[in-house]
Amino acid sequence: MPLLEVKGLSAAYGLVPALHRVDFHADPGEVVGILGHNGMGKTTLMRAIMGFVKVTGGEILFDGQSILPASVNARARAGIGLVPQGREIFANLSVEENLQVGIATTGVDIAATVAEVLELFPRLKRLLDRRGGALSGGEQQLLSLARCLCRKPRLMLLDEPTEGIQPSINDEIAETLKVLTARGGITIVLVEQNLDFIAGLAGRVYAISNGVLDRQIPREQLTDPRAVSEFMGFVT
Amino acid sequence: MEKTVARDPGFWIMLAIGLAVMVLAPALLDMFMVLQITQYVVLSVFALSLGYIWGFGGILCFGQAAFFGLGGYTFAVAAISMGDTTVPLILSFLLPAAFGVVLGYFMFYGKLTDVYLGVVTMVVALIFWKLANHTAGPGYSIAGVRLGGFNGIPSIPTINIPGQPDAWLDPSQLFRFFMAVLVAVYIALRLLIASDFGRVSIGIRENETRAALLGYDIRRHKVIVFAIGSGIAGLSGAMWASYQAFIDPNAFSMEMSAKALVWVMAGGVGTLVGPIIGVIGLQWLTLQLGTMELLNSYVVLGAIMMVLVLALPRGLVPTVKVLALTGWTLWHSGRPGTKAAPGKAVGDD
Amino acid sequence: MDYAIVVTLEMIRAVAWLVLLSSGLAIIFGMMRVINFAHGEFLMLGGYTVVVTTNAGVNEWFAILVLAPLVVGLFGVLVERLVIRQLYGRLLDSLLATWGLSMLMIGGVTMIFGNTVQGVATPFGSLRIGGYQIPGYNFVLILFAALILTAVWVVLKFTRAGLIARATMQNPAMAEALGVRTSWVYMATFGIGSAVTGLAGGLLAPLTGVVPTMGASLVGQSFITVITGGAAVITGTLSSATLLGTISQGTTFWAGPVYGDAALLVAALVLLRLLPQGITGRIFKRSL
Amino acid sequence: MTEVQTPDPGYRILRTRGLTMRFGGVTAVDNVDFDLRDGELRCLLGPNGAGKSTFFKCLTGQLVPTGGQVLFKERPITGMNTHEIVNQGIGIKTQVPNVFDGVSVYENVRLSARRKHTAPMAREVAEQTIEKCGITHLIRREVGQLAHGQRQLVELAMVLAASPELILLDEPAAGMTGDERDRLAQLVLTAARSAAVIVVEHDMAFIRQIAKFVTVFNRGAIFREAMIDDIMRDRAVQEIYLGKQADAIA
Amino acid sequence: QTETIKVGGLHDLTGALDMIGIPMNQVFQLAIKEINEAGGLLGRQVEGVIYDPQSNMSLYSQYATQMALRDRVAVVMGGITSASRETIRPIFHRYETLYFYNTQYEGGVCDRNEVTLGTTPAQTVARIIPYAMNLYGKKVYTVAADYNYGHITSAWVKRYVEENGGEVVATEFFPLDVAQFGSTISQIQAAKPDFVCSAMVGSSHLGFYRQWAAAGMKDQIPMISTVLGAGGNDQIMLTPAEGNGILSSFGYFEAVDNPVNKAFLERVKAEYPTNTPVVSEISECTYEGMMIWADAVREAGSIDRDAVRAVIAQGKTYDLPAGQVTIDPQTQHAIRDVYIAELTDQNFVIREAYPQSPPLDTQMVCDLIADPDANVHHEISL
Ligand SMILES: Nc1ncnc2c1ncn2[C@@H]1O[C@H](COP(=O)(O)OP(=O)(O)OP(=O)(O)O)[C@@H](O)[C@H]1O
Ligand SMILES: Nc1ncnc2c1ncn2[C@@H]1O[C@H](COP(=O)(O)OP(=O)(O)OP(=O)(O)O)[C@@H](O)[C@H]1O
Ligand SMILES: [Mg+2]
Ligand SMILES: [Mg+2]
Repeated sequence: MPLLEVKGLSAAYGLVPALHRVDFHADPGEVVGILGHNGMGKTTLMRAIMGFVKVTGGEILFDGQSILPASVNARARAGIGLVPQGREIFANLSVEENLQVGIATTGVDIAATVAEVLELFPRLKRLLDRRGGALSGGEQQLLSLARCLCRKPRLMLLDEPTEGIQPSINDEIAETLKVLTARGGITIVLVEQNLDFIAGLAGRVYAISNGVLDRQIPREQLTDPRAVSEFMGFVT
Repeated sequence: MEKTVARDPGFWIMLAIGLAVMVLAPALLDMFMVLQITQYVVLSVFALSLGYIWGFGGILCFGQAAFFGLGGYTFAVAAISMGDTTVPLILSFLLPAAFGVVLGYFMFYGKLTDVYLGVVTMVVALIFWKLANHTAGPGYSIAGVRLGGFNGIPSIPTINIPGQPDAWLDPSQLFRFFMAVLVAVYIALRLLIASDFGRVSIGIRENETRAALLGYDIRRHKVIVFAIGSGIAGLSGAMWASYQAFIDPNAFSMEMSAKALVWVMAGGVGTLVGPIIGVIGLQWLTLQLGTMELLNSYVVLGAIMMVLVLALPRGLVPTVKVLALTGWTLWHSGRPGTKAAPGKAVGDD
Repeated sequence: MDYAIVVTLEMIRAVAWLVLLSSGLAIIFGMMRVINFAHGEFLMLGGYTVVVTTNAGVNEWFAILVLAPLVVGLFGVLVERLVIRQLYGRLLDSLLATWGLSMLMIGGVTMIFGNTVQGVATPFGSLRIGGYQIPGYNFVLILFAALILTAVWVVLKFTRAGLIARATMQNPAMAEALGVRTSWVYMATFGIGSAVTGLAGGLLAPLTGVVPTMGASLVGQSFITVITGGAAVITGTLSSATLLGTISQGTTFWAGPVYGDAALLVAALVLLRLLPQGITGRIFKRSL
Repeated sequence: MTEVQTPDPGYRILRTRGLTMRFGGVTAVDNVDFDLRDGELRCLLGPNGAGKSTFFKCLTGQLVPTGGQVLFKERPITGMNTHEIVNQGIGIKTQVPNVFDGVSVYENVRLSARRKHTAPMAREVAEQTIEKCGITHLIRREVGQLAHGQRQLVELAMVLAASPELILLDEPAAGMTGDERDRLAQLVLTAARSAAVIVVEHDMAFIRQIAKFVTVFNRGAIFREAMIDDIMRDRAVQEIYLGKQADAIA
Repeated sequence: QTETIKVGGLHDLTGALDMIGIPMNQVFQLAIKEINEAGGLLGRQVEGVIYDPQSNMSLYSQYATQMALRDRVAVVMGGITSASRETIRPIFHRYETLYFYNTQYEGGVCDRNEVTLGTTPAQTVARIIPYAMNLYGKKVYTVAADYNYGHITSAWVKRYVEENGGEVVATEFFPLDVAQFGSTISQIQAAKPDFVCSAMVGSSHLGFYRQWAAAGMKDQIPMISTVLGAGGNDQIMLTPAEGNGILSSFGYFEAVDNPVNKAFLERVKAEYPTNTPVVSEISECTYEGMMIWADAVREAGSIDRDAVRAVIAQGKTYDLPAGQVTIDPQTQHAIRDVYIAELTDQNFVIREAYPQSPPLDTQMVCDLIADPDANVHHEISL
């Protein structure tokens, strides 16, 4: 059974539609990639799954159960984690506190969990006392990823996670995510512009265009930007 | 491409309504009603002053009454000691505007923003209020005019024809004059907002960093916006003093500042018509509640305010606009979501 | 000498007074960025709870320490559910709605209890210091101001509740996405802030008596104290209350209450000019 | 000011001398001497937290450096207000887009153009720049409602519309797909014909399209300055920054 | 069906002064009811037009205009603070509507359109100061509300204290919203006066009495007040422990012992069995105002302002709950009995009476017989 199943999902901002009958699924341990030009609805899709965007039609099943009626926090507690575009760091909390927020009330061993995640992001270790808002762009992006991982989500929604991160760390992140998914514990829906990154991780990759997600891009084509562009539709 | 004032039908409609009321009201209504709407007119000018700096300059002032009161007291003292009201009326614009410059310099060059700015303005108004209340003793007089503390200054002259101190305006002339002031302020603000200066103000309201990065001196700009609002508030204070024939420290009160906020909010921030509608609606209501002594008027007014905020969060005018727009779109496109073809890019318009 | 002691005690009492007036507001505003304009009426409600129940025969201390916070806290929860809930992130709307609430409360209390309710006696008698006598109750005020601050400090420091509340305040959507039930957080914060306010109102009742309109003159002071303090609830409130309290009380002794009040306002003005984010916006930044 | 016209090798549109920015114990920019020739296109690389954005902020007066000097067109601008500096001819696209959310794309760009041009000219310049950036179809949209990449382009258009002499671009390609990135590279190259440009970017595909001379920051200081190919081959740079990317190129 | 005669009542029913305005309004309505039950006036029923100015001067001005121009009332009772009176007095003067001001105040109004029934300092302060000095001693500490009334009253206090050979050691003024009095209480202790004279006003200032008692001062330094008990309810907001022993002076207390008053209080009680108002001078004078006006209308046979005014200016004497009241034609103020009373368990017990005291202060500055067109409020210089 797929962990996440999106069926005929439509969403709109007010009267302006943004997603049209989107269908896809993600099996446990799988990484599903989504590519698309600016403004095509990638972020909207992620936010709709998380529960931030009003859904006008269709169904979202998580673990076989509809999550449409559930609130955002309920979805999060069910095991969905979001690394949003724009990072959304708690600017006035320290880095350490940012990491703690999601697990503060869960009863897990906070210190141990944070330490465990920090092993994956050594760069953050010496920044623990710094105010979240004072971090550089890339540092914030790392923090955002780490913060999500602290909750040990079963499904991660990553919205351009490599944006602003230096190349070498990108590689490390890719490795880390690969390990995590390989263990089978984590399933990922990945929105990404960095073709290398997505090619290295994703099993299946879809193209989204104007809110319509209907084309799967064969893996072997991913190394060729021209071909990818063709799938996504050229920029007008 | 750009909306100019001259091409906006809303502007002409407002102007027509304003002029029609100005000409017709005194002829059609009894004296009491004329006095009544005179009051709305005066307070509308006050509401516009806040509506401008808040809605179009992003400056949230919790103490707009500071300027209202300052204008009122300036007018009272000057008019009583001079006899003629023309110069006092001008002073009541200039002095508060000058004070607005000073206070604005203090605040904006000190990088105050947000609630902190609100509280500073509120504190300034409170200081005025305290001081004005403290002037009951015989020692407090300016140019021979006793400030009178809590009781305020009585017997303030009505506006007279310039140069003829004895030619006082009768109630309907006074109404027409005030209405003319309101219309003039409205037109001036509309033009100002549509000018480049006004657009920069809006830019600053939206994102100060970017405005500065485009090379606009946001501090100076804000001081100017603030001073204009202060001057208009002062002018309305003078009109108020002359209309009521007295001024007391209540003109500086937190209630007065808060009322201005409520009018603007109820009518809609970011519009100029909104504040005026806010004044008329809420003042009328207050009056009605005082007339029926059935229920405690606080209860009713409080409840109405809460309902207003919850039901019309954006204020009356913007809500009506949005409703009208939505209705129009629906009517044109049939049921929402079905007609817009999926292939058409979102936002391709 | 005696006089110096009396003056010093009065100053400490003035600081305690400001702390009591503003702690609840500081929690609500500092945590949630909601300006509770009805704060003065929450104090009033606390006062009424004490006066009405005491006159009905309830033990005065029980009324002050248990009933007042309970009643006002529950009332706060109710208000949060019905009104504030819709208005998070909309500073001004919440200000307006709570302003409406404030009028509603004044009117409502007037309709129920009328304008006059007999006051309650101030417990504890008086204390002699040389040629002077001061109310022993002053020490109660000082004690409770200290207790409230300590309690809030303990909660914020040693429980995760503070962290969650601050995160929620900064970015509710993201907090939600991290599994935080933000609506509970809001409700609890508002309820606790209200309860603290209720306690303060209860404590003030024996000193000033209660009337429906008493809130109006209190809300300004508390608001200014909170804003001057800046973002941090405890250090902010404490530092600004100390500064403003001593300045205003010192001036009161020296030149009379009008100047005392004015000095408080001017001090707040100057402070905000120098520290545009309030005291804890610049100093003690990382404190609670 | 006559020597401005001559391609005098001594003339630098931008110089920093000993530029330093400390935040408490953190030294984000550390004693940087940076020179930029008129009309040059320079790429600025460096690990996360190396101090690139902070460096930009010091140049534009958003931060007042704790030490050192910035000279723009040979005149010191250190300690001036942002708008004064910007008015000398600097335009910046910030890392997190700074745009006017509540108004239309057109109005955003026009406000920028208006700084330099008369009202009718500004209108024209705005429309042209919007066209150039490929967002004409969004021209009436409210910027606050746009997708991330679209906002990036709006901001870029705002920078270009003021035709500054020095353009600072902080991660302009973030969140752009392949062909969008290609077009952006063309835009940057065009802009570089009439202005000096500094680009900060982590997207190596993009850097490869535009870069010639490159400066690498590390821990707040200049780490290397060399042509792009040399940088890519530099072991130390690979170590601290590029990782496996270098192999891909080599 | 004849038209009713409209009479206006303008009292604060909400807002800061409602605790004073509500009882005034209750008595006002009772007076109308009594007049109607006695057959009305000139064969017509009397109808009250009541607005609530909400303790807000703008609304005062608003409603005064409305009463005069739209409702065309025959007479208006109302106004509490001097500020409200000075707001509406010119309006009624301008629109020729007879006006009764029924509140104790600082004196000095000179306006033939206004009948003023409340006591002035020359009637009360002049009595209570020597009385208290006699009892307690010659050193006086004055605390007063910081507005016209407080300033003028404390000036009168000083004058009468000095006239009687005493000394005012200090006079302190408090804004109406001050609620903390710790520093003042310490300063009073330092000054060691023989008694304290309070002209504190409003609900915040009640805290003064409370904190005074909490500091244990009540049994050490006696207190008199020129205003406690004016509004009616303040004395019952103080517990006996806080209030007992304070002396006060007015033209009326509920304890006034005459049959007219007894009957009057019984009618008040019958009319308002649940929320019975505490009748104080200010409410009783409102009742007086209605009765005097009704009498004048009957005698004039008309509600025309000038006719009624002519009758009132004759200087008749009336038997009213407060005792005998005469309208002084020179000032149109009341010449009346004045009482000194002591607050005892939330009731005032009369200690002394001064029959037929004239408003000497206003008489010094005002002569409506000589100058019938006067329309001023004199600040009486001492
Ligand atoms: N709050 C909003 N209100 C109205 N329209 C919106 C809103 N947010 C996004 N849109 C529109 O919805 C469409 C899809 O936006 P979305 O953010 O999902 O794009 P995206 O694929 O994530 O783009 P990018 O790569 O730039 O991040 C865009 O056309 C955008 O303008
Ligand atoms: N206000 C501040 N207070 C404390 N440290 C700060 C502050 N601003 C920046 N820093 C630190 O200075 C360092 C440089 O930050 P900067 O934003 O310049 O990096 P950057 O080179 O732009 O990195 P990136 O590529 O990730 O955007 C970072 O480690 C950051 O945490
Ligand atoms: Mg996106
Ligand atoms: Mg950066």
